[in-house]
Amino acid sequence: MTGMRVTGAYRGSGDGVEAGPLEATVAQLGAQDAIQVLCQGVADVVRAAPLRPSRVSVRFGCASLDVEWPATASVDAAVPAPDAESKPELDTVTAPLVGTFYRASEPGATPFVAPGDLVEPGQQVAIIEAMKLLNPILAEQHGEVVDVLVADAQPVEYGQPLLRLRPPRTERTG
Amino acid sequence: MTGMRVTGAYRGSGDGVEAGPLEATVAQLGAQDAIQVLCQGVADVVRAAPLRPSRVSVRFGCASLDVEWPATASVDAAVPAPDAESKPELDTVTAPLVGTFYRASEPGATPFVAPGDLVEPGQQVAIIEAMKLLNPILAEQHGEVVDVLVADAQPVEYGQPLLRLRPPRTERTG
Amino acid sequence: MNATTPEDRPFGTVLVANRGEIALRVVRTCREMGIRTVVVHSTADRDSAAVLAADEAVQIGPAAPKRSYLYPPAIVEVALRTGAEAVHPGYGFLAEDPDFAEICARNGLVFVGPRPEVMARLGDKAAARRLMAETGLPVPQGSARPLTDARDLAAVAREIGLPLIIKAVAGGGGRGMSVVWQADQLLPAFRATRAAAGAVFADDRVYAERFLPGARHIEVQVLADDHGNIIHLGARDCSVQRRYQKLIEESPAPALAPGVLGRLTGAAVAGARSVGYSGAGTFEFVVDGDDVAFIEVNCRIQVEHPVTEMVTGVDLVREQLQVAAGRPLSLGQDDVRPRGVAVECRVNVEDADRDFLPCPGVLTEFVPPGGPFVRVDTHGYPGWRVPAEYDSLVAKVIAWAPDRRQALARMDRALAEFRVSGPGVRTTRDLLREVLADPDFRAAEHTTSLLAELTARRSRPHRAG
Amino acid sequence: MNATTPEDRPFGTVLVANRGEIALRVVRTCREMGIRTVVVHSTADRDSAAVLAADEAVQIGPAAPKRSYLYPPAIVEVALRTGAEAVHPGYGFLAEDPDFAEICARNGLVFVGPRPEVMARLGDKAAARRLMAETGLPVPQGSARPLTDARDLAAVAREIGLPLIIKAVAGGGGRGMSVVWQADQLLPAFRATRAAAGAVFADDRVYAERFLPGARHIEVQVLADDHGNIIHLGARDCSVQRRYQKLIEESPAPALAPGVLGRLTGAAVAGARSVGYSGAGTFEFVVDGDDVAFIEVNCRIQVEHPVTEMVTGVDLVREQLQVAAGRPLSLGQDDVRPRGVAVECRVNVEDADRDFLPCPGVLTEFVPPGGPFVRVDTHGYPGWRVPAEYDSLVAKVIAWAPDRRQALARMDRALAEFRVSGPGVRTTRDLLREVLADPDFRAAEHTTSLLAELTARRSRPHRAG
Repeated sequence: MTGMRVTGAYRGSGDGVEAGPLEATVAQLGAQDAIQVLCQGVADVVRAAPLRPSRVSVRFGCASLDVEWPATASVDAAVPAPDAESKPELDTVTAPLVGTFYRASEPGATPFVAPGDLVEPGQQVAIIEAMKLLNPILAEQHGEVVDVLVADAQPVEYGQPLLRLRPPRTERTG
Repeated sequence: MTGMRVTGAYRGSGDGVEAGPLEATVAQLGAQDAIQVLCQGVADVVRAAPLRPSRVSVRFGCASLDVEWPATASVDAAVPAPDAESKPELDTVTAPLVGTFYRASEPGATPFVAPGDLVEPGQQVAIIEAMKLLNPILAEQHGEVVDVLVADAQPVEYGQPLLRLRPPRTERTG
Repeated sequence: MNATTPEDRPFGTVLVANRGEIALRVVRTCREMGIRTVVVHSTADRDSAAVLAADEAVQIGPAAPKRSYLYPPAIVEVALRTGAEAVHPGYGFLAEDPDFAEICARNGLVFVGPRPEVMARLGDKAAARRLMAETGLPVPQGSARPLTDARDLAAVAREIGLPLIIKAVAGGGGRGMSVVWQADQLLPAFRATRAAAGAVFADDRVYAERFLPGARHIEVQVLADDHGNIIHLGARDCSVQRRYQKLIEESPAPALAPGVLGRLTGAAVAGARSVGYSGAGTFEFVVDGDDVAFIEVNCRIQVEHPVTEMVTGVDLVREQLQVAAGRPLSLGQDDVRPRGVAVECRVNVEDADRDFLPCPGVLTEFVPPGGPFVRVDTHGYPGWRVPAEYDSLVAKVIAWAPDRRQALARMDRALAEFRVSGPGVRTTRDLLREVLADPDFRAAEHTTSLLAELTARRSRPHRAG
Repeated sequence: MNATTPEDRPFGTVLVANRGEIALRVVRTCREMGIRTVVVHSTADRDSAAVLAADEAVQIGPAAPKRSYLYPPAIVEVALRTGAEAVHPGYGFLAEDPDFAEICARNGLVFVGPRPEVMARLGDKAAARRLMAETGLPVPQGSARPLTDARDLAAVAREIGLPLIIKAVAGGGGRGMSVVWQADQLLPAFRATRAAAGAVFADDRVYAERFLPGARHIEVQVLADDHGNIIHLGARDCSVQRRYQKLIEESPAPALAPGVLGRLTGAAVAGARSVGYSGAGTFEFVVDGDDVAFIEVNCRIQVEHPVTEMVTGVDLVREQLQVAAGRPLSLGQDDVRPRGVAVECRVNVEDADRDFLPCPGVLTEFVPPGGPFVRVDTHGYPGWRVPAEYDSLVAKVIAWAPDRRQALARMDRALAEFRVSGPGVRTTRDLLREVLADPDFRAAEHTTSLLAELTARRSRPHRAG
């Protein structure tokens, strides 16, 4: 298969009888809204995907939407999607404010964290300077630093991913 | 596959065994509304998608809609023609010009044709008056008149269906 | 293409600290002047038209305005980082916040608006009214000062009579007001308004003034620079309001009593001069026949500014930017030669049948009107999701014609061809068309009560036989 | 809402015998005047914006214009059936066909345009030029009569010199013309033009006139009624052309030599008076410094009419309808007070890199520009398929400003925000922006050769190092 496949399945936990808050939400939505949400989902995927998908499938409770595009149309379907699929279990630390990102407390100092480091909740991992104030960025979870996504002294937006952490195995299975 | 296939399946609560508030919502909608919502969903997807999809499938509870387009670029086929599919074997005589449709040569006279009549190529089936000229409308094929779609003395547009003919069996298999 | 050479544009980079149609409006004029634009936005506005149109866009916070559009540190940080020399605040949000203007100044940024101290003086509505009364402007009968307690309220009510209106000192945008028609409603209204004002504006002071139910809302647009030039650009009538929020505005103000226009424009220019106003501003009045009373000054560009632009040919945002850069206005009073009539209708995603309940959603269909003498200011586009977090305005339709009758007919034509739809989305379009068809409105005999009467008629059940 | 009472609208029902943006344009003004509209359309235009906007739409034939938009019996039949009192022909198709106007008259329908005999006289370009020369209008050196044969052509060429242009007597819309630069091209060009004219216009007569490569195309808009009133609404410059078809137009005409504007407008009014013109019409001239020559009259509303509307505030279609109903013009010459500068850009679905090859298709994305002083006349909307059978114009963007420099900057801003795309769809938008950035164009020193030079530069391969 040449094209990319994105499956936006929203299955909840098991495949059988689904319940819980999600289900309740869908129930409230009603058919029209639900389909609308699914359409939006497909549109978002298509917009967000760096490559044009050949097939998108969205499901939410009893509502589902499946779209396929002809294989010929996907002109720029050569490069695989970045990492969305390959590293699905990583946590991301995002910027809680706009400012300048610093990896260390001062120029030349050792960075707060580097790939491979283990961090724990509350541990400082970076600084964002805004309005001449230095705002410490703290980890919220346990994890191993996989990579630092922003170079030192670069401007960051609100919500921009800064670091990726791999949660410890014990937590994942727990 | 050349033609377009539209499947408006309405499966009821057969195999899916989904119940609860969702099912109730769909039930409230009623068949027509549900399909309407799904059609809208498909239309939205087709409109929103940067490329025309080759296949769209929408499902909500027990209602589902599946549309496939042929691989060739026949883009005009997004909307199904009203009766084209339901009575695929009928020929239609359409108005070759804009004007006023008459079923008979003069008021009170016997109509040129009535349902059940057999017509042959070149036989006059109606008149369209335009610019005070009476234009005879001739059948182009053999067939049995199924129905006359326009009332006497009504205005018709170019291309408007006037009569439907059922071709003789021999011709269909031949 | 840069149509303007670097030397003659007022700024190299301007940061737009707003969203929606007004952010796009400011970006448009900046582009035309060769100014680079930076738009700050919340996570809910990632795909907004202003973001798409700007040279640079920076996400500064979540959807909640308090942490994005109302959060000065993030805005100033972005301005400094992107090399912006000036900040245009649009309307609403921080547009009339003297503290924000002050912060900008302290950080070497030009705030596009009047000086902070002028804004502070005019922002206190009771103080502004005292000030204008001193300058000789007519003000409504009322307390002209915050009410201290219930006893004070009773005294004022005796003095000015009923109906009266209780307003938040720090109010604006139609919020924090109650009209009192009966004496036994005085105290509950006083308490409710004070509580609301405290919650919304963090300032629970309220004042009372006479309410004129048969009045019109008339306002005068002024422009002032730092070289002593102050001009007015005529009046706007904004009497078609729902819950004190304007829906239809027009310029010139129709059917004013003889001499009233001159009194209003004269008062506005005198008032602006007395406080050392600079930039674009609006002096609002209530008018009932010959009876004229000053209400407040809006220290910003207004939603309805396009009607003034259409009749005068002046780009008000352009003048704001020129003045902010310390330059003189590009025109004098004699150069203001209004032509014809312009009307603006606000198309909001609201359900007029359910008390104007906002109903945001995806605009699956969005085909704005066009053609002769029609202008549309909208940030909407097909497929865009109107965020639920902000106001419900999605488009302003402005129609111009040589006379009012033609302008209203043109507006109705434009609204009729405006196609907006989406799941759950309803708009004020049909209600606007009802107003356009209303005999009182067409005869320009309507007052600020028009819409209330009209919606009351709409919701009244039809009786058979 | 009917803004106009039945007594004061000029017609109860008008049939619009056209398609695309001009059909929508006419429907818009009709609606504003309270006139019911009937739009006739081909099978290819079933979903057109004009069809959607009209009160009634009737399909009259297949996509091929000969059997729909160019087929008088179907149009007249629909007019009679729907109770239309008048037929507005737009531009192109039957707009300048005296026979059609005659057929309308015989069937009791008002044709919105000059009287058939006036159209017939002005439609013969050679005869029109003789006529105007008699009235004292300057005409270009040339045959002033159809060329009989090759010998005749040679004689004319000796008389007026090279380059010369060979034109179809029945030509128009940029078709049926050849420019001859060298003597040995005379005969081939003569034969080719004659053959093309015979094929396209069913009239193979051609004439020759001097060609001015350094000239500008300037035209004067006139309005005339049946009460002896004839006025002009200033001049338009339409020098930015590709293959003799206009791409950018503006009003007023910039940088005319002193006295030229007066000569042109005077000549147009005198010419219109001499033939008993009525309705809206355009007198076209070539201008090279002080050198002025009359070219032809267009007996219809023109594509570029909005620039005149924007500077004068006059709705030209409205005046057409008033005049067609036998009423006087709504304004006199003294009421025409142009303000500022308006520019129009035609956005066509064409590939400017492939010799303007039309590339119609579905407009999956279609977000027209808006905001201050921008008008868009378009029949496009998201999801609409541009039919391959008709011309490639999808939108006219018009920008107004107090001066030309600001108008060009505003136009560039508007074009930059215009989002049109679809599979296979390309537009002239980027080429238009290149023209706006061209130093000659910005200095108003360009001629009709500008676009040819610009596209030549574009297509020239870049050399490395």
